[in-house]
Amino acid sequence: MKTINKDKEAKKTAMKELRGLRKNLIAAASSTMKIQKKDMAAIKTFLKGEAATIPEISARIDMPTDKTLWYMATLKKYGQIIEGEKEGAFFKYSLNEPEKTQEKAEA
Amino acid sequence: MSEKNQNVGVYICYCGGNISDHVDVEEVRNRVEKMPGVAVARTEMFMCSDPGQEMIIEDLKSGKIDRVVVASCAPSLHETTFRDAIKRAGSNPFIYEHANIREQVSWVHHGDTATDKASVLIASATAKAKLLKPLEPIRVEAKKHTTIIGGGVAGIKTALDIAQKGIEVTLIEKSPVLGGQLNNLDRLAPFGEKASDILQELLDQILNHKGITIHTDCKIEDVTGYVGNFSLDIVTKPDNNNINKKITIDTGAIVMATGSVSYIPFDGEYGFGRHKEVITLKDLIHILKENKSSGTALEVNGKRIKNMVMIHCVGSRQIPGIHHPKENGQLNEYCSRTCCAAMLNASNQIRANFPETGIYEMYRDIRTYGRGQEELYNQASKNKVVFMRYDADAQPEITLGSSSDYPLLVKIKDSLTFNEQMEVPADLVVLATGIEPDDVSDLASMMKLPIGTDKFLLEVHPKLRPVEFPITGVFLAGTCQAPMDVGEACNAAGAAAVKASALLSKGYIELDPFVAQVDMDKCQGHGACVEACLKEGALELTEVNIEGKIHKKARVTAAMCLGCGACAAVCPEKAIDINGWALKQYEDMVDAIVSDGFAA
Amino acid sequence: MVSTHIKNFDTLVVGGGIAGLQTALDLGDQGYRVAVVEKDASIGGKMIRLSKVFPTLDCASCITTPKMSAVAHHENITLFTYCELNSLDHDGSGESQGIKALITQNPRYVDPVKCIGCRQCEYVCPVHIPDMEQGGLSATKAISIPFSNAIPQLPIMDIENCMLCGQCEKACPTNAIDYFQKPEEFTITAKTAVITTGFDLLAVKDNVQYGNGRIPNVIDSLQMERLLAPHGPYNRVLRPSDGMEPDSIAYVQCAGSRDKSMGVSYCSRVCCMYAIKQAMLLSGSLPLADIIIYYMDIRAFGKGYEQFYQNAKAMGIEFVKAKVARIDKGENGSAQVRYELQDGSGIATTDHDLVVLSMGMVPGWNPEPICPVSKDSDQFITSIKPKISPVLTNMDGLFVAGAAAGPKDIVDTITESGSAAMEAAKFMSKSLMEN
Amino acid sequence: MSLVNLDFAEELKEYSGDTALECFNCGTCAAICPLVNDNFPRRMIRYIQVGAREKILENSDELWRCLHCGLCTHTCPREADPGEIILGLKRFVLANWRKS
Amino acid sequence: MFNPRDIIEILAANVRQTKSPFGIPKFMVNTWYKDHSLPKEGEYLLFTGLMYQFSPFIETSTQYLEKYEDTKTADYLKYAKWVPGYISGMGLAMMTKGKEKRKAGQPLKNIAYLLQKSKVNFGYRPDLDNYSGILLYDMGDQKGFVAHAKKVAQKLKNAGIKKIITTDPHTAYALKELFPKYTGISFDVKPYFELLNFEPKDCGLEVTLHDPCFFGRYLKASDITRKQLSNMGISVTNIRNQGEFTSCCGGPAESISPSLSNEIMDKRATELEEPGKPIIAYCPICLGNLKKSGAAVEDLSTLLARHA
Repeated sequence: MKTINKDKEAKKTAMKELRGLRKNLIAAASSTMKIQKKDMAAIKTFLKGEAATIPEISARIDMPTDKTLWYMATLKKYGQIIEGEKEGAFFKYSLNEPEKTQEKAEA
Repeated sequence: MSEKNQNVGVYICYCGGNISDHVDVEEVRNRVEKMPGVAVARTEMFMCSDPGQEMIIEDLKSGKIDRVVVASCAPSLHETTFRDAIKRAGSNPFIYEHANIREQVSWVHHGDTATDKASVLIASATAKAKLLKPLEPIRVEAKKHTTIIGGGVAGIKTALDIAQKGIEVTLIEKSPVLGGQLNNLDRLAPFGEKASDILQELLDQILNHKGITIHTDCKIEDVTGYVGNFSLDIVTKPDNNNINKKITIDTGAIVMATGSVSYIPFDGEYGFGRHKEVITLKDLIHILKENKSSGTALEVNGKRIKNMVMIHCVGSRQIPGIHHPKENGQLNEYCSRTCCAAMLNASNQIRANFPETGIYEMYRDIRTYGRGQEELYNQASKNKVVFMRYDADAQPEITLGSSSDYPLLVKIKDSLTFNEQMEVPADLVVLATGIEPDDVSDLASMMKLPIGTDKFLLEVHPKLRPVEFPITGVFLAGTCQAPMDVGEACNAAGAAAVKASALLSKGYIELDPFVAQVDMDKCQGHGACVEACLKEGALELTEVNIEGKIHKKARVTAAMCLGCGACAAVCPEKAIDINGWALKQYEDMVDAIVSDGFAA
Repeated sequence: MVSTHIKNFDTLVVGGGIAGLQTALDLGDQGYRVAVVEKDASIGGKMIRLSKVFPTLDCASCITTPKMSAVAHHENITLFTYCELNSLDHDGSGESQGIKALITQNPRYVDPVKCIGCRQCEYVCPVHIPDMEQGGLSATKAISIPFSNAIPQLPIMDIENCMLCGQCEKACPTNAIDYFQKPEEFTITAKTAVITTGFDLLAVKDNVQYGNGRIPNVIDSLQMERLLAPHGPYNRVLRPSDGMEPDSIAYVQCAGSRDKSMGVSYCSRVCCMYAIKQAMLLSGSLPLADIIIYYMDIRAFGKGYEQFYQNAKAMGIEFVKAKVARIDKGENGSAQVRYELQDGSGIATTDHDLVVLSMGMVPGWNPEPICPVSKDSDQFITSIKPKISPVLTNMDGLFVAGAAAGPKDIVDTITESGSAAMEAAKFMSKSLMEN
Repeated sequence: MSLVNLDFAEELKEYSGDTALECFNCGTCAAICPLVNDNFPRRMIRYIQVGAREKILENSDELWRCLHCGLCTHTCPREADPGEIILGLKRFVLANWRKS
Repeated sequence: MFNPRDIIEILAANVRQTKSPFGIPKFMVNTWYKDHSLPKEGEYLLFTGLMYQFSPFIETSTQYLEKYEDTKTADYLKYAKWVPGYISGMGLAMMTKGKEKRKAGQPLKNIAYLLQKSKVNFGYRPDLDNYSGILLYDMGDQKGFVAHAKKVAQKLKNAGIKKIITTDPHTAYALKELFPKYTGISFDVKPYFELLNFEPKDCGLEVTLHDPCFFGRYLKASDITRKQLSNMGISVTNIRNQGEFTSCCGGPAESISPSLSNEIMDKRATELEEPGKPIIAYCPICLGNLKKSGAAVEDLSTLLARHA
């Protein structure tokens, strides 16, 4: 038991060291992640009400269309969004409800 | 054959949309799951990928299943892939059945029809799979010897490669000399090596190689046997005593390297045969090779050439409705690949050595695709060759010129000059005649080799098996397959050689065991099967001593059996059947297809 | 870190694309022991990233995955993926003129033995990064398996974008995550080596005339392959700026080929055919779209290629003989191509929803200063006998195949790989006889 | 119908560099030209290639719309130097005028 | 469009008679140096080629020509060459406002100041500073150009000049590339901005730089200007057509077709205005022409002199 604890301690210290070494990278990744989380949440919140096209979503949540599409492709890949009917030259997207687990992702 | 219910695993492939765009794969899976005997039914984006194969292996290992059906593309593509996977799971590879739901379903049907047909095909495959039994491949001894048919550059190179691997080689050439088309060439595009030097280097090697036997001036009379044990009867031309020598060659593998010939324009094509000033590229290369010109202009038949016109794509890239087919109806729709570089190469030689000879090249597309070839085109421009471009439906016209200086006038609607009609006075017109395969239809039918619509020999698949025929043990290399330049033909030769070497290196070959098998108890020795057999030597009646009595019984030579089933069809006792394709299996398959349950 | 770890083989194949796989198979089938060293995390090279391939329109995966799988399971072949080749030269030590290569195994931060490829780490990872396997058009995670049919099925952790949050470690059912993994060096010795390092495309961002990659909806041909591929970023063809289904798609040929001012002076050999192929696939998935190919010469020279080209014309794909001089940003996300009307009627500017640049091919690997093998002025590896054996290099026992020796299509690459395997085998049986 | 004439390129040598025949008529120069929205300068270069001397003289005014900004030469895939060719044609035409 | 033949013959006659394409005598044009005490001798000779000095006259003549383009009057132009250059040129000179003339000299004063501040050892000799003849070359009057260039080069050579500083791209190109080729006389030619040498600084400015064709493309000097600017903490916006891919301002077309010139100028001005930053030119023709479009543009030397 004691050795396990000792290993755990050693690992903890090592992780701390590693975090120190990669401080800048971690900070950058964290802020990227936070923005992504917020952006994707905005898309998903909007889609709770209705299915919509990329330009519609973009206009509503004030995000460039290319960025919206990038998120949409990603959310779709990980099974959180599904593609619906086409409206004009654009496809409508809606939430995958009930949100299936990611096992389905990218079959 | 045991009738006990087997546990079949069915694996259905999306083929990345190739199948799933038209077949509702998940619906098929739901239906399959309910079929009798099916233990598991699974789907995967690419069943042939590693995760797909792993799925099958796991199910086999865990004992969930003992028969496998994969529903995907044509079995010609991936049957071996899945058999190998089953082998890796420690099972017998012949407990496997394939349902083709791509070529036979998704590529030709849409919507519900497609989903229904896929279900039916899988039901039928499952019915068959239940009756599959483990089989052992047929092992035949293979003669460590290869026969190359054709002594051009591809044939010589194949022979050398195989011989240098320690396998004996016989090279057969119908003409009196080796070298094929290389004998007709001079400086080779794009780097300018002399064809004769290349040939000499190859000949030096091949003539000194102890493992290579060469027969020139001979004809192939017959080809028999099967992979590892082919037999070729050849006859040499009459010798001084007017005697034809007959030779039989026993060989393990055969490489077709029968090469190509130059297209001969029909009478009047671009004035060919009507005006002596119209010649072919082959003629021009011959003139350059002889090099009888002195001074600053190219001389042809003692005449100084001032303006020569070179016309590309003669006998190549022909279009139905625009070009005239040959007498046999053949239209060469393919690109001959080598002529652009060869023309530019000749132009550069002429412009460099004979600056007084002006050159006009009339082309459709300049196809200098290969390494060093675009530079050849660039160089031709630097050498002041004038290029003019015509459309396929507005070919240049050759007419008589009005001056004695220029006996011909070539008219062209030149798309580079804004589609204006242009006239070029010429005292020589050179036609870039393309490549046609040498006619080997007799050999091909003797050996049952496929020929494509372009009349070239046809490989199994350009990427999966580019140098192989469907007949195991027969390969192809060089321009009998498609137009190629010397380097490409040598690469093809290497590729064919590596396949032949791998095949023969073990000394034996394993063949699929889908051959006729006789039930000795049932066989009454009628001999109907022997009569029906399509492959001479595959079936015979032998006398068997059973408990002191001599009985006639049919015997199968497995290595020769085609597995065609002609014998099974005629046996009154149903004493002969095909392994893996038994009559009962057919019956069950038909039952599965006609039963209503499996389609929606 | 110097390692004395030495692995011995008959042949070292550098590059695990289609050329390397075919070479390895052709050698392995003859009983030679082969090592395949690949810089990427998966074997399969460019081909596994393609949609369908000309002229048969087989899906690229259908041809590549079985070869990948065959290599991975071959008893005579060993794979080393995600590896850096540090040096490759004759082995000076001893009598033999064998090959010696120093290699670094890059850390995946995942234990390859423990990992079962379940992708739980990828699902829980909170950081999204542009998925370069998808031309950057969609995202993957900071730890992920490169693509669905990758071999091996091992994830890679991108430490540049990792927050060290520990979620993947928690999710991993087999304790395979190892944040402390270090690069490992090892040595491979072999009798022969085959260079099959393939090609790269010139970068759109370096092309001023076509907008330095800053004009929306101007993409390169490999990105279009992804849009058309079954696992593509959108699972259909949409234009990247706003997800519109394009109505008008243009191909710009010789974008950086046959043009020293823009890239390279040679012909990249495959662009005509893949543009025609993509155009055909597009007209299948977008039957109403206008598809135009701007070209200088159509180079459909291979077996069945010319017929393929004529079929495309018959299908209504438009071929315009012109070299696009420049591309500008048009209205509403369109890209505007400018070219000369060669019939003499002036200059045209045409708007397209999506423009695909058939970028030129350049070598995927520079031997300098890793290996003393020569390159030509075109920067591809020199073939010393382009007629009798195009796979021979100026280094004894070292051969080359595929696009490493100049742009080449898959058919020609596979044939050449067989030829390289043959030369390597001959070289080994020769030295066997001499010894 | 016009008859091609190789001698014209020779005649021009006196006035300009000798690169007109290196052009492979891709049309980049015409389409990149910021000054003239026409088939210029390729039209002129092609006329040199096929020796259409009279056509050049007929359309000679067009030459002076070129300001030698050099963009065509800079982007020419063949390094045929269209800018210099046009300059040479200006010299040729001017010499012709002055002769007349 | 005017008949090029007429224009060329006028220019050629002017250069022959007055050494100036516009027929304006040098003493009326080259006045900028008079308020300064510039050394006459130095390692380098400052050689303006009179291009900055000519620019206001070009503008006046263009306004004049613009009125007549594509009118019947345009045809009378062919008679203009029979009018002695001095007379027509003086007329042009008189029509041009004195204020404009003084303004045109300002960049040169700035350049002299910048060079002095950079401690460049140079001299200025008005007697050696002549028009390079470049316009004749561009127009295809090879003979006229060579005859003129030979005189100019010979004079410099006779004065023992080896190193030259130029102020504009056209003169730089003529001296650097054309003189050696056509007169057989070579000099070590440097544009002034290559020789500047200031302490690094942070002005915190951003500008849009219009590279002239001859500096950007022919002489590949656009990196040097960027380096100088970055040294002063002035960043340059990235526009589509810059450096070797710069786009013509339309200036040189003025004499043949003012309307064409205007069209090109407007297109370029729009491009330059897009980033919304101050526009900097470094060629008198570009400067004059872009100003005409109404764009807020100033000369590189002015910007540098303000911040150096």
